[in-house]
Amino acid sequence: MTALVEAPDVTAIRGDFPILSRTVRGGRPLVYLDSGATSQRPRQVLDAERSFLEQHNAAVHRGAHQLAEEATDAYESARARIAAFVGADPGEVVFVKNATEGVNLVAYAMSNAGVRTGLGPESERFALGPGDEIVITELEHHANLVPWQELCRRTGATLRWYSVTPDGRVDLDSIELSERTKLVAFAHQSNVLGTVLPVAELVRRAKAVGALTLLDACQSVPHMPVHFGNLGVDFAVFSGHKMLGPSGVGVLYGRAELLDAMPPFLTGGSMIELVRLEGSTYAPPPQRFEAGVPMTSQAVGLGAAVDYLTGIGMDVVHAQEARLTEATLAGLAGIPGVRVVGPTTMVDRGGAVAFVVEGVHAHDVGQVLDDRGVAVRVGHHCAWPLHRKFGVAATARASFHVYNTLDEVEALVEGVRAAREFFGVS
Amino acid sequence: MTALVEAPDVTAIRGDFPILSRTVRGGRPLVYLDSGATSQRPRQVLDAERSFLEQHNAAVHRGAHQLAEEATDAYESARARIAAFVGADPGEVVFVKNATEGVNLVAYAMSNAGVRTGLGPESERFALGPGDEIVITELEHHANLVPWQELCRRTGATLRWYSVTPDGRVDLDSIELSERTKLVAFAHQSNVLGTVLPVAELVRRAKAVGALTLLDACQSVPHMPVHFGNLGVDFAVFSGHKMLGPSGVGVLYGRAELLDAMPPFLTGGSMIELVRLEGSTYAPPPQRFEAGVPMTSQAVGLGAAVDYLTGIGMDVVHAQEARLTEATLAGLAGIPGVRVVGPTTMVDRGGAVAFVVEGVHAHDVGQVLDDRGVAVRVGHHCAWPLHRKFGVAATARASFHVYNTLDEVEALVEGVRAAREFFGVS
Amino acid sequence: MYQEIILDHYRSPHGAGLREPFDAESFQINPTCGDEITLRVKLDGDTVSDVSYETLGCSISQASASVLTDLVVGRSVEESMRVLTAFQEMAQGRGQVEPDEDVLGDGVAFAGVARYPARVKCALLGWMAFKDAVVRAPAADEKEHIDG
Amino acid sequence: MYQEIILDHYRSPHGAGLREPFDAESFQINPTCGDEITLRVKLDGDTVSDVSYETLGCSISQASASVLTDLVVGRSVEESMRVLTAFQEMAQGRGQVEPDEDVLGDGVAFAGVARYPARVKCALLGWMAFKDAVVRAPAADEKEHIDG
Ligand SMILES: Cc1ncc(COP(=O)(O)O)c(C=O)c1O
Ligand SMILES: Cc1ncc(COP(=O)(O)O)c(C=O)c1O
Repeated sequence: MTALVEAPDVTAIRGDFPILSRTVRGGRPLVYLDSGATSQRPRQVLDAERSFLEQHNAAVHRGAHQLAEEATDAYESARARIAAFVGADPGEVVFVKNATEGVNLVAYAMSNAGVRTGLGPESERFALGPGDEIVITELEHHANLVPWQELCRRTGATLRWYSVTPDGRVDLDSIELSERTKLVAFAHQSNVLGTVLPVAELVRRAKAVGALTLLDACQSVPHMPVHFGNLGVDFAVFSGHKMLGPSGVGVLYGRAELLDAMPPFLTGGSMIELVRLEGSTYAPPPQRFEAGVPMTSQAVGLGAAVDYLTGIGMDVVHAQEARLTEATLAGLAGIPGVRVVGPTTMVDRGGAVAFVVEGVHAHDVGQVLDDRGVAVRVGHHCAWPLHRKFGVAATARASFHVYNTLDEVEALVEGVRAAREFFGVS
Repeated sequence: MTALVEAPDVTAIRGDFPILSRTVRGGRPLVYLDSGATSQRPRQVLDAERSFLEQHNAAVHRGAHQLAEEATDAYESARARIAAFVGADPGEVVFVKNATEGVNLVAYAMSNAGVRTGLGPESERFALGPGDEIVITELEHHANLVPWQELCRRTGATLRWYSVTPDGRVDLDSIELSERTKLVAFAHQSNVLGTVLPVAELVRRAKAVGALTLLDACQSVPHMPVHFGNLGVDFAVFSGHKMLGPSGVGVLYGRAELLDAMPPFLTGGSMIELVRLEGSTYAPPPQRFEAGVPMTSQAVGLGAAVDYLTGIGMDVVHAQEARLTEATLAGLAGIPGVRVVGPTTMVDRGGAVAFVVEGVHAHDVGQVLDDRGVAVRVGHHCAWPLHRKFGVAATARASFHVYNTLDEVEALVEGVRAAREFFGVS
Repeated sequence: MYQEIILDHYRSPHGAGLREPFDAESFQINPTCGDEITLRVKLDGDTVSDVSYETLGCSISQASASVLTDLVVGRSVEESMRVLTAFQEMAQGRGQVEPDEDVLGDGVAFAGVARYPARVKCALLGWMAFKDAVVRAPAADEKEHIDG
Repeated sequence: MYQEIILDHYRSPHGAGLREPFDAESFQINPTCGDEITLRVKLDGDTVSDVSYETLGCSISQASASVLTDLVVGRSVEESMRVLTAFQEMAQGRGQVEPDEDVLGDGVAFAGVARYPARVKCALLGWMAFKDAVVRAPAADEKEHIDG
């Protein structure tokens, strides 16, 4: 597959990212391999936000003066372009502060639906209680795990999970869904293992029992072409900061029909229809889920990020990351005592490579790399149960975006060798 | 009071705000009198965010590499400076996306406390149920009203409110608090009337019955010196975008002892201590309340805004706004058929001036002003019950920040005259 | 934006006030500004025989309701919906849609409103109430049934 | 950061392993990386007579626990707390605090860690466990009470 799509001009792309030309730790060029945690931003995104703020900034959906109109237009245009980027209608895109808020939004809307006072029958499908189940997988990021634990705590429902196989795949036979399964939530791509999950099959199984689905697309939307409509999921979340866009903005996608029926989460200004002290009614989606003055310039910045990614082409981004991942797997395979946690082939696999070095703790691997200018993440990467499953407290993880190069992969591999030497395990 | 504090160099200040030199509606200079909705940002804030993003951007509190350390330092340094700005300890400052989220955070933490499974006895003081009361005032912004309605819906508690007198003051005799009053939430300054509320007396009354207090400081922190510690409130909220800072960031202040005992709201990465699939434990505050990758560059930008405001001096800001408000009240008083909704003297009054023009709808006033380049807000300003109280559907509102001038006030007053002429009511 | 025609309708609105008899009533509110309209429709077979209304709103929403009565009273429901569509297209057209005076009559004066997005809702408030009321009105055969 | 002294302690940690008897045990975890330590304290009157521990962690946290045992075993509780304070001040000092070798012995090797904020928690993990365990240990008089 990597051969079919032409390679991007990475040198030109890197020129768009000011931070990539800085040095660290006494003059070493920065080798940024932590885009899975947060990506860097091109000038185009920084400029879009700045020119919005210097020319058009105002409170959106509130004012009747010219700036307010321009700001609202910029905000809604960003929504429309972001929606198109992920195969959604603009009305299906709710701006949230990060993916974590998106998951919490759905989890709280579901417990709110269980408080029936003042709600119509349309919200009933979101309600749950003792005996009902929420299903996740063992590889989830805490963001797609703890909110469901809390939902279960609030409602008395039970949390269950698909387990993970030793080669880092979801074991679809590990549990059976039932009529009591209300929602199945799962990552599109694991932020640790790199595994791409079988979305179609998970959706099919959920639909078969009438359960809703929520896709954690944090590690897919930034790295590959994604079309929520075609995937058939009910909800999906992703964050701006992982896709060359600003921090402080993310998206909850919800099928129009579901957002329409779902009770609100955060309440306050702009999400209401009619307010009396005795009670209030809610606006239609997406406004119903966007209380208060929103992250305006950040939505504009995310719109610019989507334009930038589209300009390169998401298939090109994906192919470039596949090249880097393949080289990383090959490079690490050549070092004795290095074990990759996750799939070691490119089948259904994206670009996060977590590994352990026998005899050297991940922190120490990370430190030696950092001293050489190579930035990776170490720890459990907010996927503690998964690490426990693999019997490790911490891994080192290299992750990529389209601006990374094969030379940087080489620097990583050299650094891992150096760490083994330094700690005398080679 | 206005005479005691020296006037700022407004010309120099305006030079810091690129947007203030633009023109609207066919070449008219922009007269921006809508800072109560959202303020504009000085170059210093834009530059701080940009240089953070071009030099230090990384996921905070997560990485061990140099960028991650620098980003974490910048984020925590912003927290410390913002805390000092409002008389709080850094650990008492929680970053949220806007003030609305801050109010919702407390409201949801309170209903979460009522679900006792898995919680310790320390969270009991936040729990409430049928028979308990939440008390607000009739002048609250929807952000400090609807979340409490929803909390009452979830818990069966009752919402009560202090009513507002015809001259726009809170009537402290309109209700009595009781032992069942769990929380009293009120604005520091009304975003419509400009009224400054008697915080000390409201706190005293709340404390006397053992109720918690929450201060909506959205319209005070940007405009006057505020010290939460001295005010003695338990919680407070404000938004970055109203105080020359970025959108997408706000603050929940909570007394250390309370944040320590309060159950979490949003859950996910970074707010946990220990995660197992079977259950998780939570980190100490403020991290407990900051799930997911935060609005990093926005916190940095808000830190720069606080530095900028401190450089001018909040007493200077306040005095300048008082001058503008006084001139606006005087100017409008000179036009027949114009009624100011709110106090007409400067006693306990800040800089939001809402008014109606007899025979001309607020929208039409706003439109005539907009055509002259004067941007004000029209509508109910997210305080619909207050407007109903005053028997109006909509008002026009002029609001200020330190960059506004007396000439701009003059343009407003002239514009209101023009609106009356245009609609033939003069 | 404030065409003379709009100001004329605003100063002397046509068909204002709430009248009996009516087949359906609709109450609409603009959540951003609190403006309200209560609008009643009387049908005579397939023909809109009366539209009456009470509004609490700005010049644009009042004038628009006034123009609405001129344009739909006496027309068939189907024709009035065609006018409504044309009016809505113009109002939401951001100044890009050339209005057809044959269809919209005085309504063309609202073309300028399309360039002020925040006011589009004002111009449409009455029309949305009309649409809603027509939907709520019992169909001719049901009505006979009720009347009888 | 990796001073030779640190690497020595890491390769041959002093006092490692969990031993009986003990007066109190503390389990500490670093939530950002999952590193763990279980640490036991045995007091003899007012004297720290043994510290034993098991760690799952990086070189810094292991070496720091090893240095800890050297520095506190045989000291009075009060003295050991003074050492702890000095160590903590150095570790959190961002490289600005000049460590006192008389107080900290091999501990001064950790001065370099202070310039890597993300690793400070690693260096302090054992010390936090020690502090916690000492707090949990029954006071001398209580202990007699329990023993008797
Ligand atoms: C008094 C008051 N409270 C709350 C808010 C809500 O702030 P935000 O929309 O930034 O959450 C505002 C401003 O909109 C306000 O003026
Ligand atoms: C798979 C996955 N899900 C969820 C998240 C949470 O995203 P955020 O912290 O932006 O809310 C992340 C990243 O941290 C992730 O990688």
